[in-house]
Amino acid sequence: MADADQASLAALTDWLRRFAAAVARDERHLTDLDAKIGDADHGSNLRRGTAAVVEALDADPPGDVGAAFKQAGMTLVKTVGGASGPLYGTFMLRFGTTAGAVDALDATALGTALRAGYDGVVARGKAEPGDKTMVDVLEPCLTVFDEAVAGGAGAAAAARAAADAAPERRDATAPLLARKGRASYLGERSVGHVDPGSASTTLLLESLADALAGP
Amino acid sequence: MADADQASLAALTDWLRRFAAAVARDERHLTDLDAKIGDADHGSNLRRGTAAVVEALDADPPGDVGAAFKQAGMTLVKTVGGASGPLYGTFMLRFGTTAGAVDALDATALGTALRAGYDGVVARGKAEPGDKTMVDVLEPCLTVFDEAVAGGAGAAAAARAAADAAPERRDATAPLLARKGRASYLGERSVGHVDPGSASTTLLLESLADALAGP
Amino acid sequence: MKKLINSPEQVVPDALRGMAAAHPDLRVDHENRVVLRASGAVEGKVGLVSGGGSGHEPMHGGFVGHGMLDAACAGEVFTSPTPDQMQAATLAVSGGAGVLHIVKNYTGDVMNFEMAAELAAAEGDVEVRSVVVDDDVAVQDSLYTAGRRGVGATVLLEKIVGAAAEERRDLAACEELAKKVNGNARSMGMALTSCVVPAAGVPTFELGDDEFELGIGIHGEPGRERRRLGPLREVAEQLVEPVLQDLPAADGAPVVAFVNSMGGTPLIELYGLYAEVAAICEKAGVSIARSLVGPYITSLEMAGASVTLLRADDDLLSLWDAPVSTPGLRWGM
Amino acid sequence: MKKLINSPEQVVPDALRGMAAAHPDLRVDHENRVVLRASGAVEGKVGLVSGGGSGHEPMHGGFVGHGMLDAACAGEVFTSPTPDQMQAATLAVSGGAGVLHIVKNYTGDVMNFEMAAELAAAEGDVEVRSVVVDDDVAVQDSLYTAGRRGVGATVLLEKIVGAAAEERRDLAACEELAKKVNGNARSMGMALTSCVVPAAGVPTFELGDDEFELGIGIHGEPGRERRRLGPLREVAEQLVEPVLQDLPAADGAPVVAFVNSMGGTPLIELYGLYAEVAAICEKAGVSIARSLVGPYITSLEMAGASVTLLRADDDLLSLWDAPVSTPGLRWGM
Ligand SMILES: Nc1ncnc2c1ncn2[C@@H]1O[C@H](COP(=O)(O)OP(=O)(O)O)[C@@H](O)[C@H]1O
Ligand SMILES: Nc1ncnc2c1ncn2[C@@H]1O[C@H](COP(=O)(O)OP(=O)(O)O)[C@@H](O)[C@H]1O
Ligand SMILES: [Mg+2]
Ligand SMILES: [Mg+2]
Ligand SMILES: [Mg+2]
Ligand SMILES: [Mg+2]
Repeated sequence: MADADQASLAALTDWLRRFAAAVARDERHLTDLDAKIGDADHGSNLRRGTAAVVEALDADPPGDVGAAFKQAGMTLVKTVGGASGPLYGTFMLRFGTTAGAVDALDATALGTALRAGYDGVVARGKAEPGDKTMVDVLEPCLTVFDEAVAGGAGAAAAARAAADAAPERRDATAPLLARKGRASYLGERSVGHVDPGSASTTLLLESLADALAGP
Repeated sequence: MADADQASLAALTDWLRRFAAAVARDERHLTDLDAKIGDADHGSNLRRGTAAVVEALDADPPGDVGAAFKQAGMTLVKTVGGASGPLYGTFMLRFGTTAGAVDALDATALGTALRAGYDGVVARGKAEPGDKTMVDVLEPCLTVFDEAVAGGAGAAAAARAAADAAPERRDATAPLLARKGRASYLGERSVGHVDPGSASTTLLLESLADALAGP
Repeated sequence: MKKLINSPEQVVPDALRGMAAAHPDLRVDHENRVVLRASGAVEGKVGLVSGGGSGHEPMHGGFVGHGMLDAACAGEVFTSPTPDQMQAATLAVSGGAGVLHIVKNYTGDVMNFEMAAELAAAEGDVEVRSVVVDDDVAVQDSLYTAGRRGVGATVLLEKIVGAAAEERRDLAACEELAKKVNGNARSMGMALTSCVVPAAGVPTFELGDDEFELGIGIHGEPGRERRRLGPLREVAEQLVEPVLQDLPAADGAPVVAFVNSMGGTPLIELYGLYAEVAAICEKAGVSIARSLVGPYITSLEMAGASVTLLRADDDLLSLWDAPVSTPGLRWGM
Repeated sequence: MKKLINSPEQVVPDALRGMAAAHPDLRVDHENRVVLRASGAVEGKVGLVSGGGSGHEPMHGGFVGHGMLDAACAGEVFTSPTPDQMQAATLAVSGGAGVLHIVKNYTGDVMNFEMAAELAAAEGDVEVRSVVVDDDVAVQDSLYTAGRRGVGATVLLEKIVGAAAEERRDLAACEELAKKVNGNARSMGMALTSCVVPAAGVPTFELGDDEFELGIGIHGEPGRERRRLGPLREVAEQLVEPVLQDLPAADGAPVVAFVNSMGGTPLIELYGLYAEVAAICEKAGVSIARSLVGPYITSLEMAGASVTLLRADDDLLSLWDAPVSTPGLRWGM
């Protein structure tokens, strides 16, 4: 399905499925991270939501990229709850709205849609880089994506570059003092633990790279 | 103070003090026994009550045996609660009433007072030997006492004989199925544990023997 | 042991201080450890006195007030109060129409209340009757034991007889009614964890991670048997089946269903249990006319629950519905 | 993990089934997981909608009824409900006078309620206002965090604003009043144990035998710091002092004192804590006009407690005293 320069509808819905699979695999780990500095539900929240996304894809296969991600976004908003529900939901909704009723995105369009999703997360959650949230992974990795595209990379290569940058940014949240979300209540005690949302966002970017790399 | 044939008021109040000391020493053990087949309070119940008995002796030294044991009995009734409060309280009250306003008891009178106390326990609690209660120690040991007196023993020797018989009777409650008190609710599961009241009654008889044996 | 206490000895007096401070409608006789209505004895009304070991809160002190008890005697944790406390309570609530002692069937409680009644009879001023509550179906061979324990039915009985006394039914009627409630109620309890008696400082028993105790009382004691813990609907059946089997049949008369937390089981689980209980009753053709869900007769912080069913008639139901105003149970006023 | 549940996924729907079965005055929209008054929207009355993660029972579902909430949305355990649930609740309770959303200040709750308000605005039919509760003084540097958490004040606010809505105060007045209650209330909480989130299956944190967490919220999360556990009177000071320090002064105005169990702490300990709190307040010259003692805003089976003080005036007190009839809070009717 995958083509180095394009992200097809099939590849992009495969992204959603792979993300769901990765979350299901790492559910306990995500929840354990959240137990340390939050309320021990990030894994189960996202698993419930991404499973519902896959269910919706199966029940009602979307005809274009915009429809696929609006469906996924609404599903996440309606099934996840907590902080990550509106954030991931808004990401997907904005991604879908920006992508529009197309059946593929080239690298530039994909970058624009991702950036729109990111802007939605920031508009909704008002976090800045350094606040110890998923923004700490999304922001720099999308910059890596954009730079790769500017350097001539196709969608798959740019996504891989972004995904490769993610684990380091995720781990870099550990020394930070949380200033957003539940972890901020812990003050100094939030230091030394990886932010759970950074971990799930890393899965999101890795799933995208894997989906675009093809089977 | 002790005379082989007589139990003086001083020796008998010393009995009460020694019993209090023995209960304080073994409080945890009595409570642990009660945790197994009851509600984990026999040690603290009796310690609270016997400490109050000693306090009353100090605050208001009784002038005769009857007064001493009526005071002790009322104090136990008012401070112990639970099953053991009315039982030990009744034992002491009947003992005091039967002893009367005297300043010493000879072996026979002591035996009669003890027997009256025992009858009070049975009247109040309606337990029979074999029900796995303090009656399983009191009944046979008072018989040993009476037999010793019939055989010519003085108060001290008879008390010692009764005390020596107690541990075996206490331990013999272990294989029994409880039919009275909280332990009876456990049915078969009461088997294999020593009855806590039998253990405290053993302390009662040992304290009597020690008090009459003198310092 | 981790508890919010000053010391094991102060647990009961501290709690009584707190009750007195929090509830202006109550008065606490600290010397005798008796919780009373601040308004005093009610002339011409039967006085209702209950009591028992502490650690079962809100029972009994939290059930003192209009439409329920007149006084509650607080013993040490899980230890029956003493006759002098009960006698003080009896005299304090006597309004000339006699006093009913509500006694849960435990050897200690029964003996102490007996001695209190003897004291009252000796003084001769107050007519005292007693009713002994023994609704626990876990104790099967009750002929050969101290008999069935008094558990959940106590709460229902105190509410219903409290309403009857409030409408000035006489001592004999209140006693009769109390026996009727007791005779028509059955309970069964279970524990997921032990509790820690403050003076003991360690759990009364230990349970494996997949076990529960079936057939417990309310004193943190182990139950009749240890079972493997299954899903809630299985636990619900293990509680309700023996209750239904032993419940007096009364063609089609509805029940009051009382699902009680032993203390540590949170409301979210308790409502789940109530859903299962309601489903089992429906299947068995038993209609639930009234319900009560919450921690009302507890064993300190023990996790677990009990189910009580009371076969009710119109009189019991209208007494149940009558206004009550206590810290633990309140409606209609 | 030992819980009375069928499965982690069924905890919330099972509890909602139980609530529906136990409380004929309530109606449960199972699809949207919304608890509603059975009597429906009240014409001309401001509708009060709250909600949040489950596991805090009786809050919020147990506070639906006359004189308090019109609807409560139940999320998964400790997880904010979703905008569609809130939107369904908003539409269901709208009686033409607008709807007030009562939101506890957690990122998730705030964002989800924001999206719900956006949905309502888009539909254009119902005027929605929101008040965000943030009374937790444990979060000190709140400028650099998600802000103070909403804890105990939520219960007091829902009662007081519920009474105001019941007497037909308008949306602006209800919003104003809600802000006033929030502005005048401060809380501090502590935990002796963690709780176990059903889906996680293990305790969220572990505490030593002589430690407690000071400055916790209501989601089983660790607190601001770990301290050595002393006697109750020390714990009480650690809770009350920061509350008093931050409480708006109002020369001589009394307070409503709310001593809350996190779930696992039994009433006998809670009354002991109340006694200490009352003593500290008296010493500080703060007079307590009303009090509430019990498990009202909980964290599953967590052992621990919180103290909330609300500086009150005559209006707040008379609204507090007004009749309320919900499963969790009831008086005057
Ligand atoms: N304001 C915010 N902006 C961006 N991300 C946030 C914000 N608040 C929280 N998050 C992310 O959400 C994650 C927690 O999600 P989750 O546990 O599902 O929700 P909750 O915190 O409500 O329990 C955090 O690890 C963090 O990455
Ligand atoms: N009916 C009875 N007759 C004689 N002794 C009894 C009876 N019931 C209980 N006991 C004794 O009382 C002891 C328990 O005392 P205690 O633990 O202080 O009271 P409770 O059982 O009320 O907690 C038992 O071990 C038993 O020896
Ligand atoms: Mg979380
Ligand atoms: Mg005992
Ligand atoms: Mg006891
Ligand atoms: Mg959460």
